[in-house]
Formats: sequence, C-alpha cells, structure tokens
Amino acid sequence: MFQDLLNTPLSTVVLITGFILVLIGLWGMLMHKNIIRIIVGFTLMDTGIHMVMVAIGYLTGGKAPIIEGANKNIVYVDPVPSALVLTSIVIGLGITAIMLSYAIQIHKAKKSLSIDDCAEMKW
Amino acid sequence: MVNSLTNPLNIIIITLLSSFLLPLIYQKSEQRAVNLFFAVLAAFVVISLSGYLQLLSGLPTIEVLTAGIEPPFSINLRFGIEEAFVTLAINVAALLGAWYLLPHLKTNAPLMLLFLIWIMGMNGMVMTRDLFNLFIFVEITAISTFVLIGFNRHNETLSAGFKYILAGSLASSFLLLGTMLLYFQTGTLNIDDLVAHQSLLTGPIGTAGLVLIMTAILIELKPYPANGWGLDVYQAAPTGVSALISVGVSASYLFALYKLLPLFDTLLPLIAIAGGLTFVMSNFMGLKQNQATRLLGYSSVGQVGLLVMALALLSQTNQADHYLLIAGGLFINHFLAKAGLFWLAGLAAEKDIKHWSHLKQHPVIFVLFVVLLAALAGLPPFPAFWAKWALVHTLVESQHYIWVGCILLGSLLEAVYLFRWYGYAKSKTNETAIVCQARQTFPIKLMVALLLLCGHAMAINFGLQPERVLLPVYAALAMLLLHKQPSYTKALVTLLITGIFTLQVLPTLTGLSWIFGMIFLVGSWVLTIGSLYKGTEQRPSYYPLLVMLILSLGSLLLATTTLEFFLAWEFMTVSSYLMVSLGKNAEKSSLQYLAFSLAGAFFILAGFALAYSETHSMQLSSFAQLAEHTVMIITLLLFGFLIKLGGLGVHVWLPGVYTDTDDDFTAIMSSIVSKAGLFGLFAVGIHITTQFNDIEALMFVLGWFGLVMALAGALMAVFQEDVKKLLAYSSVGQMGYIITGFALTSHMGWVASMYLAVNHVLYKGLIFLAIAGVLYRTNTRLMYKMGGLIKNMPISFVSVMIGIIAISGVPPLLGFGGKWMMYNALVEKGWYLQTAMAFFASAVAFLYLFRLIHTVFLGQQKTEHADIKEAPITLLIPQVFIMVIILAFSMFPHVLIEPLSTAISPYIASTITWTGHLLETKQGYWNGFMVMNVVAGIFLVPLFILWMLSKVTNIQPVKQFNIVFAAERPESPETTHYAYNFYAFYEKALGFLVKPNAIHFWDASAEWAHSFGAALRRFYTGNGQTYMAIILMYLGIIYLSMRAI
Amino acid sequence: MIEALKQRLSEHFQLTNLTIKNAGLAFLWVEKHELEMLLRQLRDFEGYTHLSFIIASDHIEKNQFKLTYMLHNYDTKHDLGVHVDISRVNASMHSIHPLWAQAWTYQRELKEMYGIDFPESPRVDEDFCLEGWDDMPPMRRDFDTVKYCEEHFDDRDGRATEENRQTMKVNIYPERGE
Amino acid sequence: MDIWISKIGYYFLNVGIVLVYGLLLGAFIAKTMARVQGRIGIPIYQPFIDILKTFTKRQAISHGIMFNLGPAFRLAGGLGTLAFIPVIYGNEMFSNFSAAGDLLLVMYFIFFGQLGMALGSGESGHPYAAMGIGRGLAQMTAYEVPFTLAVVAIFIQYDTSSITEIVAAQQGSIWNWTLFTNPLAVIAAMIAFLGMAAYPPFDVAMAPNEIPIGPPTEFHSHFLSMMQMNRAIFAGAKLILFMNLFFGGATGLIELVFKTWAIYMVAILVGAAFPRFRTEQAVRFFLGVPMLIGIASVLYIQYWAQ
Amino acid sequence: MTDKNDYPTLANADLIDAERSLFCDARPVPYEPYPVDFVEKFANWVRANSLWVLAFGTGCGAIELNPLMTSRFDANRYGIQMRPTPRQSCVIVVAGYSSVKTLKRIIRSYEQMQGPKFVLGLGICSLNGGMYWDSYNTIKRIDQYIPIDLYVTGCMPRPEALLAGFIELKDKIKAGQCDGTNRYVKDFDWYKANQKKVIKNWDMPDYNW
Repeated sequence: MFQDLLNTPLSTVVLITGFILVLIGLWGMLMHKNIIRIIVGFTLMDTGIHMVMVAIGYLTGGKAPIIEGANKNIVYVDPVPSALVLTSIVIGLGITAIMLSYAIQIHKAKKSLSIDDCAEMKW
Repeated sequence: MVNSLTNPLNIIIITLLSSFLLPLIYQKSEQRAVNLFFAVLAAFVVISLSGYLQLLSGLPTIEVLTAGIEPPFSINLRFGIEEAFVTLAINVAALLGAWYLLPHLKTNAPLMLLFLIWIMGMNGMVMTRDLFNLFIFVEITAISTFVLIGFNRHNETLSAGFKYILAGSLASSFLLLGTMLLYFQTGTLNIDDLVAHQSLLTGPIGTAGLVLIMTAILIELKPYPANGWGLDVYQAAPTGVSALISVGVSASYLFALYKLLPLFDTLLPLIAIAGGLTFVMSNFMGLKQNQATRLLGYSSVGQVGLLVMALALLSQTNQADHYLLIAGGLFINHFLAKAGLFWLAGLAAEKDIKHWSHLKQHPVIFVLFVVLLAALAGLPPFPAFWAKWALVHTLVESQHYIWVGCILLGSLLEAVYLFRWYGYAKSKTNETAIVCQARQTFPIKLMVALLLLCGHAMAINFGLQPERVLLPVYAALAMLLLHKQPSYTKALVTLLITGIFTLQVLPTLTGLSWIFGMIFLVGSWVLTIGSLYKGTEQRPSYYPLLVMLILSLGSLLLATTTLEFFLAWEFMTVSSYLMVSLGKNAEKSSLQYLAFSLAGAFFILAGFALAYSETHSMQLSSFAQLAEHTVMIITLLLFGFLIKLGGLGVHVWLPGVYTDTDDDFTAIMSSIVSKAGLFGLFAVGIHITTQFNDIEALMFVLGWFGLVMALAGALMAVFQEDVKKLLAYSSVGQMGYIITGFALTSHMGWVASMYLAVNHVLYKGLIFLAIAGVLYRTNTRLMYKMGGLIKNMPISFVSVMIGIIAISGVPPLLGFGGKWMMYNALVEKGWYLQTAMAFFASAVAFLYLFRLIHTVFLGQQKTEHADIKEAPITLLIPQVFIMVIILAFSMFPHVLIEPLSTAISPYIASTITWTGHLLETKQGYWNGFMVMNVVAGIFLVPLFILWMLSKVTNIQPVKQFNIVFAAERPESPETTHYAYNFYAFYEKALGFLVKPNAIHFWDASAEWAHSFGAALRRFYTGNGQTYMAIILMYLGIIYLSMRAI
Repeated sequence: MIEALKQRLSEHFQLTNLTIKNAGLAFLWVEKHELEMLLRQLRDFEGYTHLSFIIASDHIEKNQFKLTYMLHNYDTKHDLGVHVDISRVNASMHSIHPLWAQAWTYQRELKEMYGIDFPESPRVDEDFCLEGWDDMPPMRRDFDTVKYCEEHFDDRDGRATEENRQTMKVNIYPERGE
Repeated sequence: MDIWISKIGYYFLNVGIVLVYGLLLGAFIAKTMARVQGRIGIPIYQPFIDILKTFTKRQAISHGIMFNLGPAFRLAGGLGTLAFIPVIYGNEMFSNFSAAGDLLLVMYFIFFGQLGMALGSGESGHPYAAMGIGRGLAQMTAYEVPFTLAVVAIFIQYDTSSITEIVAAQQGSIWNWTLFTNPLAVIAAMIAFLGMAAYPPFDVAMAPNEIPIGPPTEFHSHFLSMMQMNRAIFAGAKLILFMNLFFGGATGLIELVFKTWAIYMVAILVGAAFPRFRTEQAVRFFLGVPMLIGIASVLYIQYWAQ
Repeated sequence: MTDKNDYPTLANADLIDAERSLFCDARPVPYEPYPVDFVEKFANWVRANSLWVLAFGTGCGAIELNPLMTSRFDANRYGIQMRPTPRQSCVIVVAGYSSVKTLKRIIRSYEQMQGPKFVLGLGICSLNGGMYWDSYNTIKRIDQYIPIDLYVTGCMPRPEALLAGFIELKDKIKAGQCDGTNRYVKDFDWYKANQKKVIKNWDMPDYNW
C-alpha cells in the first residue's frame, strides 16, 4: 500500500499537488476578505493550474524534447504544454500585476482593502 | 500585393508595430500620436472591409498559416465571410468608439496603445482557430479591458473592475484548464482538428474539459445568474468602454462560442437554456432598474443571452441560410443599437432614467434615442425585427414552442422597460440641458444610419421591396425635416402626402380591402383636417408620426404575405404608440398601450409562424390550406387582433390612451386605428371560410365574448365622469358588436359587422371631433364641469346629437341598419340568447349617450362658460362632412350595404335580397328609404302644430335659471346641473358587474413581474466573492446537468 | 334622587336654586360662567345625554334674559332644566355646540329672535326664520309688534275689532258665563 | 302616387282613431279607479278638455330650440311607432306603413320620441328632468330584457319578425294565440309591459311627489298638450303592438278595443295594488325572475316546442 | 327665437351682476283675448272645466285641500286636479295666512305659472290678516301682492266652502271675469313695489319667468 504510494509517478504527484493548489487558491479567493489575500489566492490557483499543465504534458521516463536526429525509440516529453505553461505564466503575471495595481488604487480611493467595501453597486 | 496588404494577419502585425511607435511619437507630438492611432484603427477597418468585400465577391476563405506549417501543427487563423463580417463590425465600432473616447484616450499614450491591443485581441479571438491561441487572445482582451475600465479611477469603477478581474481570471482559468484537458485527451489544440476527433472526447476528462471550456465562454458572455460582476462593469465603466464591452467583446466571445459549437453538440440544450434563462431573467430584472447604464447592462446581457440561445437552437435545426440571417441580424442590431445607446448615455450624463427628460431639449439626440430604443426593442425596420421574425418561424417549424414563448416574453419585457425609459425622457421638463458637440453625436448618428441601412438590406433579403414596405418610416423621417415649420404647413403637407398615397392605393384595392381603404385612408384624411385647429402649436413629432401611421395602415391593406402584414402592423403599432405618448401625462397609458400592442403583435407573430410551419407559405391566402393547427392559429391571431380592438379583459389600455392623447388624435385612434384589428380578423377570415366548421366552437365563444364586451363596455361607459373615458368605453362596447358580427361567420353577420364598423368610423369620428372642440374651448375633460353648451356650440351639439342617434340605433339614422342586420344575423345563426344580450347592451348604451349629451350640452351652463365660442371651423368642416355622409347613408342604406354584401359574397354566399329600397332576409325586412320618408313626413305634424300655436301664444325665451325649482331659486349652476355621479342608482343596481377586475388583474400582473424581477436580482449582492461562488456553482450545475444528459 | 344629584353637583358648582316641578321635571339655576362645565358634568356623568332645546325668555324688568337648557335623561326618564341669567345689554352666551352639535340651530334661532349672540356657533349670523329682517329682534319685549304691523302691512278697510273675551263669554259659550 | 295619398289618408284616420281611443281609455281607467275608491271621478271627456285647455294657454316660455323640439320629437315618436304597426289584421286601411320595417324597427323606433324628449327636457336645465330621464332610461334598460327575450321567442316560434306575419300565424283559433302557444314569453312580456306603462310600481321616473313629474316638469301650454296627445297615441300603439304579438291581433275595431282594454287593465290592476319601486329595485326586479322566465321561454321554444 | 331687444326689459336691480345674465329680464306683457268672440268663450269654458291646482300648501289651509280630492268631496268630477309643478297649473290656492317668507314663494310660483291663471284666497287671513292681524311676520292683504280672483273666507272654511268657491271660480271664468293675469301685468309696478316693501332680501329677478 505504502509502496504503491511511493511508486506513484512524479507527474501524478505534481498533478495532484496542482489540483490541491487550485483548491487552496479558490478557498483563499472565496474565504478571505482582504484583497491582497485574494490576490495571493489567485496566484496560488494560477500556479496550481500551471503545475497541472506541466503534469499533463509529462510522460513517465520521457526526456526533454530536444530532438537530435530521428531516434524513434526515445520517448520525449510533450513539448507543447511546457510552451503553453510559459505563456500562461506570463499572462498570469500580467493579471496579478493588474490586480495589485487595482488593489493599490482601491486602497487609495477607499482607504480599505476589504472586498466588502467594493459592494456599492448591487441589484 | 493588395492581398498581402489586406491580409488579416496585418491587424496583429500593425498593432504590434504601432505599440512600439505610439509612445515614442506621443512624446514628440500628441497630435501625431492621435493621427497614428486613428490610422491604425482605420487600417483595421480597411483590412476587414476589403476582406469582407472580396469574400462577398466570391473569393475563397482566407486561411492564414503561421510558421509556414499546415495545421494542426501550427496556429492558424481563418478569415471567412463570417469572420470578416464580425471583425468589420468590431473595427467600425472600435473606430467610432475611439472617436467618442478620444478626449480620454489622448491624455495618455499607453491608453491608446491598450485600446489598440484591446481591439486586436477581439479581432484575434474572432479569427484564431487554435484553442490555446484563443486563450491568449482572451487574456489580451481581458487585460486591456481591466485597465481601460479602471482608467478614470472612480470608486465604483475600481470596485467593478476588480470584480471583473476576479470573475474574468476565474473564467480564463477554466478555459486554460479545459484546453489542457482537451489537449491531454486528443493531443491537438486546433479547433477543426478537435471537431474531427470529437469521438475522443467522451471520457470523463474530455467531458470535463468541454464543460470547463463551455462554462468559461458562457461566463464571459455573462449568463444569469453568474453575471453580477458584468452588470457592475456596465454600470460603472466609462460609457465608451461599456459600449465596446457590450458590443465588441461580447461579439468576439459570441463568435468564439459559435466556432466551438460543433464541439458542444451534446451540450446544445444546456447552452440554449443558459441563453434563454439569461434573456428572460435579465429582462425581468430590467423592469426594476432605474440606472441608465445598468439598464443597458441588463439589456446587453439579455440580448447576448438571446443570441446564445439562438445559436444553440439553430445549430440543431440545420437551416444554414436562416442561421446566418438570424444570428447576424440579432447581432448587428444589438451591436449598433447598444453601442449607440451607451454612447448616448455617456452624453446624457444622467444616471437615473427618471431624470432623462433633459434629452427633450436636444431634438436630434432625442430622435436618435427613440430610434435606438426602437431598434433595441426589435421593432421594424431594424434588423432585429427581421431576425426575430425568421427566428420564431424557424423555431416554430422545429416545434420549439416553449423557446418561442421565452423569446416573445423576453422581448415584450425588454420593450416595456426600454420604452418606460422613453416615457421618462418624454415626461416633465428638466432644466439642465445636455452639453455636447456634433463631434460627440457623430458616432451615434452613424450607428443609426447603419441600423436603417441594415434594416433596408434585410428587407431586400426577405424579398420585399423596401421602398414600398418601409415607406412609412421614410416618409416619417422626411417629415421630420419640416420640424421647424408651423403646424399649418405640416398639416397641409400631411394631407398632401396622405392624399397622394390614397389616390395611389385606393384604385388598386378591391372588395373588403377597398372598404377598409375607405375607412383607413379617406377616413383619416378627413379627420386630419380637424387637426388644423391646433395650427399655432409646434407639434414637432405629431405630423411625421401621423403620416407614418396612415401610410402603415395603407400598407396593411396592400399586404399579401404574412410578413408584409406583420411589418405594416408593427409600423402602425409603433407610430400610434409614439403618437399616444405625445399627450400630456401619457407616460403610463402609452406604456400600457405599447405593452398590450406588442403582446398582441407577438401573438400574431406566433400565429403566423405556426401557419407557416404548416403551409410553408407566407401568403395570406395559404391560410385556406390550414388543417391541423387551424384552431390554435386562429386563437393566437384572435388574441392579437382582439388586443388591438380593445377586447374585454385587455381593454385596460384603451381608456387611458383615449384620455391622454391629443383630442384630435383620439378621433383617429378610436374610429380608424381600432379598425385595424378588425381588418386583421377579416384579412384572415376570408381565407378560412372552408374551415368554419373546425372553428365553430371558437367562434361561439368569440360571439359570447363580443356580447359580454358590448355589455361591459356600455356599463363601464355609464359610470364615467371623464368624457373621453366614456367614449373610450363606448368604443369597447361597439367593438363588442363588431366582434360578434365577425364571430357569426355568416354572410349577414359579416355584413353587419362591417356595416357597424363603417358606422363606428362615422359616428365616433364625428363625436370625438365635436368633443375635441368642446375640450379645446372648456379645457376640462370632466363632464360635470361643463353643461349648457348648446347655446354656444350649436353645431357641435348637432354633431353629437346625430352621433348619438346613430350609435343608439334609433331609426331613421343609419345605426338602426346595423342593429337590424345584427339581430337578423344572430337569429339566423340560432344564437337566440345572444340576441337578447345584444339588445340589453344596446339599451344600456342609451344611458351613457344621454349622459354624454346632457351633461355637456344641456342642463345648466357654468358662468365661466358664458362667453365660449363655437369650435374652430377646421373641426367643424369634417363634422359637417361626416354628418352629410351619415344622412346620405341613412336615406339610402343600400349605397352602403350593397358594396359590403358584394365584397363578402365571394367568400360566403349572400342571404339577403334587395327589392328597390327594400332589404329582405329570411326573418324580416327593412326599407330604410321609406322609414326615412315616413319619419320626415310624420315629423311635419308636430312641427306644424308648434308653428301654428306659436302664432297665437306669446312664447318668451328665458334664461337658464328661470326654472321651477320647488318655489326656490337655483343657488348656482354648479349645484343645479345634475351631472356628477349621474347614474348613482344604476350603480347600486348593476355596478357590481363592472368592478375594475381587469385593471386589478393587470396591475397585479405588472406588480408581480416587478417583484419577480426584484427577487431574481437578489443574487447580485455586489460582493465579488459571492459572484465567484456563483460562478463556481454555475460550473457545478452545468457539470451535473451535463451528466444528467 | 334629585336632591342627591344636587348634592353631588354642589360640590363643584355654585347652584343658586333648585325647583322640583314634579317627579319628572326639575330646574336648576347656575351662574353663566359655570354653565358649560355643569352641562358637561350632567352629560358625561349624570346621564343627561340629550339636549331637548334651548329657550330664552325676556325679563326686561330685571334687564336679563333667562336661558333655559332642557336636558333629558333616558335612563331615569327625567327632564332637567338649567337656567342661566344673562345681561340684556349686549347679550352674549357661550356656545355649547361642542357639547351637542344640534345646539347651533337653537342658538341661531335665539340670535335672530332675541339678539343673543353666541360667538363661534356655526352659521349663527345667517337668517333663520326671518329673511332679511332689519329691525329689532322681534321676540324682545320692547319690540312693538302692532306698531311694526301698522308701518309695514296695510289693513283692509272694514275690519272691526270686538272685545274678544266678551264676545266669547256672551256669544259662544253663554252657559259658562258668569 | 294615388296609393300613397290614400295610405297617408288612412294613416291619419288611424291616428285619429287611436288618439280618441287612447284618451277615452285613459279617462275610462281613471273613472274606474275613482269608482274603486268610491268616487264619481272625472267626466269621460275630461282628457279632451285637458288637452284643449293646455292648447288655450296664452303664455309660454321657451328654454331654447331643443326645448321646443322635444315635444315635437315626442309626438313624432308616438305617431311613427303607430305608423309602423298594422292596427287591424287583414285590412289594408289599417295596415299603416308596416311595409317599411318589421318588429325590430318598431322596437327601436319607440326610443325615437324618448330620445328627443330627453334632449328637450335636458335643455330646460332642470335637474329633476335629468334625474327623471336617468331613472326612466335605467328602468328601460331593465324591462327591455324580458321583453326582448319574449320577442326573440316569438321570432323563433314564427320564424319571422314581420308583425303582419306574426299576427297571421295566430289566426284561426284562440288556441293559436301566443298567449297559449308560448305562455312563458307572454308572461315575461307582460311583466315588461308594467315597466313600459310606467304605472306603479314602476313609476319612479315621473315620481310626482319627489321629482315633480320628472322629465316634463318644465313643459307647459301647447308643449304639454302635444305630450298629452302623444301619451294617448303612444299608449295605444304599444297596446296594439302587444295585442298583435301576443293576443292574436284584431280583425275588427271591437276586438281591438276589447283586447287592448284588457291588456291595459293588467297594468292598472297591478298598479293599484303595489307601491313604488326605487330605480335600483326595479332594475334588479326585471333582471331577476322576469328575465329567467324570458330565458325559459326562449329555451322552451328552441329545444322543446319544435 | 325673438331677439333680446324685442321686448321691454326690467332692471333686476337686486341681483348681483354675475347672476343677472342667468335670469330672464323681460317684462311681462298682457295677452289679448282671442279675436273671435266665440273662440274666447269656448276657451273660457274649457279653462273653467279643467282647473289644475298647484299642489302648494302655503299655510294652514292646505289641510283642507286634501279631503277635497278624496272620495268625500271628489273635486275630480269638476275637472279639478292637482299638479306638482307651477308650469302646468292654472290655479294657485293661497291657503290661509302667509308669512313674508312664504309670500316670496307664492309670488315666485305665481309668476312661473302660465296665463291665464287664477288665484283663490282661502281663509280670512288671506283677506285681512285674520287672527294674525298684529303679527310682525304675516301679511294681511294678499291682494296687495298678487291679483286675487276669489276669496273663500272663514277660519278655516270647510272643504264644502272651498268646493263652492271653486264652482264660483268656474262660473267667473266662464263669464270671462277672471283677468288676474292681465291685471297683474298692467299694475305690475304697483304690485312689485308692494312686494318689495315687505320682502327685504329680494334675491330674485323682478319677474320670475
């Protein structure tokens, strides 16, 4: 039993960790009132998703996809997710930056960082 | 070379290039940076336009391959006709929006840059065929949106922007995750490839991926209830940005959804439900909304929901041609109208729609506002009208009846809150004026022009001649140019236009249409003469709308297909609504009128669509082939027409409308416009003569309905103090007889019905014109405040007297003919108890008729009315004209009855015979000519006695207080004139029959709809975390219901 | 019973006199300023809920009007008259229409016939029975009705006046004569 | 042309007969009532004298043209109603202008005089006139219901609305009268007749003690005499109508006199025995049992008798 | 109808301006007998045989009018009827005393009757004031205010006497002696002066048409 657990491929561990991070991030976004904490939650979730992406692309025993010659026996890791992850990390960074700048502006305008103070419009 | 210049990829390349250049140039010269900025946007437009034109001319779809490798191994963009159309729309909107936003944008180079990137992102979303690339463009768009929303740094904007970021990032996370899951399952990111490998997507991972992607895109399209953040953005963001979010961003997401639809084959019902729910619910919630921008937000959300629903439903029906027409029509309509309205809201700078009346002081903006509202509400000639027509037809054909109900309900609600907005803008005057330059209104004007253009194009697309069917609109727009002229000129031009139109149209009509042509065209022409009496007033919109109304009535007559009919019907509804709304304090009543009229129109639409699904023909004559759905179709059409006729239960709009409109228009409204419903009945009725057996039960119910209506209308009229309300209820009663006559579905019944209709035109027009003169002179509508006016207004008195004798059916005037034929027809049909009921109703009519003439013209005159003059001559001329016609028809009834009989006998065999002047039926006979002569002769006897005795008797003319007053003297005219609560005793006896149940019912319904809207929007707590939770739950629900499927 | 009533009332009011006419009728005298309180007391606590009438009589010798407010008790079937003496000069009295709404009618009549003013009584200045009367109030004892008649209405010639009492005694009821 | 001249001549003969008869009938009824009360009562010629008296009034006032025309309308209404009713069956002399229209025409022409009269008395400006008309019209709407139902029953029964043919269908035997072939309709119609005749209990419109005689309260002198004439002619016409519809018509003057007198006596007897209804009571009354009887008569004829 | 200027007018000085236009201001004119003597005689006979009495109980004598119509005395047989409105009546019975207030109503009702019209004074009070000879509020001679055709004196005269009075009135009418209508018109100013002397609040036109 324990052995099985130890034998779990790294990619699965990463995958599971990623999903756990997503959940933690969501929990952070939903449960914390402080905007900064919400942003932290978002980055956690973002990171989690990236880990999931990487894990999806990984093949057990695969090598880095640097193709030298056409050796069909070598199993390469799928390079596409890795490329995508890079892109999405950049995007996630951008969004985080914007969120933070919003946080600054909100604090400037309202002297508060609570998300409850952002509820002036409803219905 | 040209091709390479107009390569859509250039949109992206140009943006990237200029994003380096712009900040540099900006530092040197602001103006040059702006020039470059517009050059880029113009280049976008040029690229997409040239691409669109090329594709239209038949060139193949442009496939843009990156990295020189075929997909799926590379990212590819596609620029087909659909993409070209959407990008063109987006880019045009972007150009105009940039023009609008320029004062804000040019303060800051990065803002311009972001704007360009934003537009590029939208373009990219439309064009890309790669799922991950889609994600990237989504993010590009989203990031620039976030920034653009927040640039003015208001409290509300910041809150809204942050909530938007939270929701948007959640959605893009879903998208990313879903993309990866699909990739994991299929190993490809290319959409076409994914569609090709759809079979691989059946497992849990694939399904989860699909659900995630679908949810992500749906969330971005702001479905109910996971759209609170979106509404906040619409409300708080700068209107220029809101406009582009509502149109541009939504368009690109919609197109993304459209692209991905093949992937979601199994999820189509869910998408449809999501869209439909959003459409109906957001329109319910719109009822409760008073913030202009948020109202537009609800409308946007609803429209997008409708589009989503239409996309989902139509892709199930496999009707490609309709598909594009409908989606494109709905899309372009929403696109243009919503952008225009958002910009207009920015110009108006007034949050609360109740304070929008300052718009009135700027007539151009006001007209733009009305046109945009009409377009948004899906009224003709704007594209949404055509799209909804086709959509309903398609859905009915594929038996999606419930969806049709949703669409019509949602559209009705939307029209109601939009036009309530119009009502507020129309109401009390606001001191503050709008400050704006022509520069700012330019994009709005262009949108309106494009809307009209698209409507025109759609008309062509539907195989109609736009210059004929859209004539009312164009004529009205042309009349608007005269708006600085005095009322006289406009009235004369109106008479001229309608006169020419009448002369053109009438000779082409035959049979019943000709008779209705006489009613509609000649009748309204004569009544229009009366409106000259308000010559000194400006009445800027009265005459354009009048022209539109009359011309649309004319086109109604010319209609041979259901589409033409419905189009003209809607024109008539809209123009009459707008005319009603011109009256003082007419906000509530005109809104009621619109709501009921549109509901009626939607019933008609549903009926036509159902008929089309059976016969596959839009010809009205194809109704003859109906078999299966006859009863249902006729019921639907009846509902529609009865609402226009003011049928009992839905008559509640009628008194308010007749009361609040201008007095001269009330005459037209009551005597002419109400006949449009009757024309509808006959236009359909003549084609279904062979199916009378099928609908006999329905007609039996309709017969009783008409009589109950006749009685209730008469009874309600009895208890009114307001003279126009009295006449309004009287119209309800008279319409009751006419409906019953139609329900008889026999030759004599129809002749009676038509005869009564012609009568009603004559005497109601006459009375309303006379009363218009009285109201003009006395400035009150309350009858007990009048009295004794016979001395001052003898001709008006004679008009009303002739009118009431004609209504009451007392021989020798023509009203008797109608009653006589009605009873004969009823007895002939075997409807005996109905006959007695009709008689009772006509006896009750005496009560209100006497009250009308007594309390206004007879009795004690008020002191302040002592010096009142006779009504203006322009009101008297049509009255005298109508009186002459009434007397002529009374003397020679066959002049009227014979054409009616001949017009109807092709459809139903005649059962009446003529011997000279003698009209005979199976039961009885009537010689109108002889009756007239006998009565005239007999009348000489008492006249002779009077004359003779006045020779030997000293007759002293006396004044109003010289009455026997129980040996006292009258205190004052007010206390002596017996007028107020005239029939108190009758109310004690029968008042319980006319408790305002219908009004209570509809008031309660409206209240219920509002409360329902209020309950629905409890989701929108304003808290970003709640919104996120809702989004998560939305995902969960979609997933669960997906599993359930 | 009526004595007991008087006892109770005397605790609060200065009752100057009490006359018991018979078992069902009694009269009280009260000062002008106490009248309203007394009536209120009688109405609210003693059961005299009904105001039958208000009359006045002219005591020209004492230069006084005597007002009589006649009350009725439905429970005991007892009538109680309350007398008030007021001055004849600029005669004026408090209005009791707040106590009994119908009092304004009597007060209007007294204003017209005796010239007793009741300030604030509704419509007290309007004509009541006489229309356009412009002379001294006719019920005052110093109003000379015969003189007024001679001034305003013409006699018909030939009207003879006999001594009425004598005529009756002699001609009509001779058997009762003395 | 000759036929028209003779027709007009015959018509005025009819008018004369009905006028004299109507006046005599009124006097006879008054006399009868007087006898019942133990009085001698008016001379039988008193109505004639009354009419002449009002004609010999030498002064009059006028409230306006409509006021003058009101009685003219009223009289024309009575004359016209008579003109469209055949008085005696099978006699060209007494058929009047019944060829111009059927029963429906008569039923609607009854309103002609009432309407004109209402306008005339309305112009007098007297509130009692308006009140009386309001009451009268309200009551009229109610009693028309059982009457119409009865008439509809006759329509069905005889399948015609021509008065002449209705009378023709009742000839032959006394058992052919509507009274016996369709008693329910006759009951309904006779109850309605009580309302039409404006005798107690349905005389609230003219209530002399309350709103001094209602609509005609301002009319006097020759205006009044025209209305008196109309009262006689109109009553006669209505009686003849009822006789034609329900009691087999008349083939001779004596039969006419007897039948109409008998019909009139119904109203008198009821009127002598009942106090006055208020308007709303009258309305409710007619819309109660009489209406149900009328409906029953229609249903009876429609489903039972055929 | 005839124009306003066609007839002689009255001042109506006691009406306020706003009300003056509400009342007719014509002065009454006498009527001439029919030009043919026979017609006039016949008309008088007709008038005498159809006496419509205004049902207006002006005073205590009104109680005597009621039994007149019932079975004991049955005035109907002489062509006497009650009418509820002065417009249609030809006889007004001044029944007993009349106070100044009632006099105003009597005058108004009398003027609203259409001629030929007749007045019957009932009871001694209408003749010379009777027992009200010294009342500040009761007029003594009714004939100073309206023309009287016949007195039936007594206090109160019984219905028999009243009936006899009516028959006497009929005879006078037949003889053409009842010209009260014209007398009133001819001596209009005298009557009006007398009326205005006793009626202080004259809030009506000078002649109530």
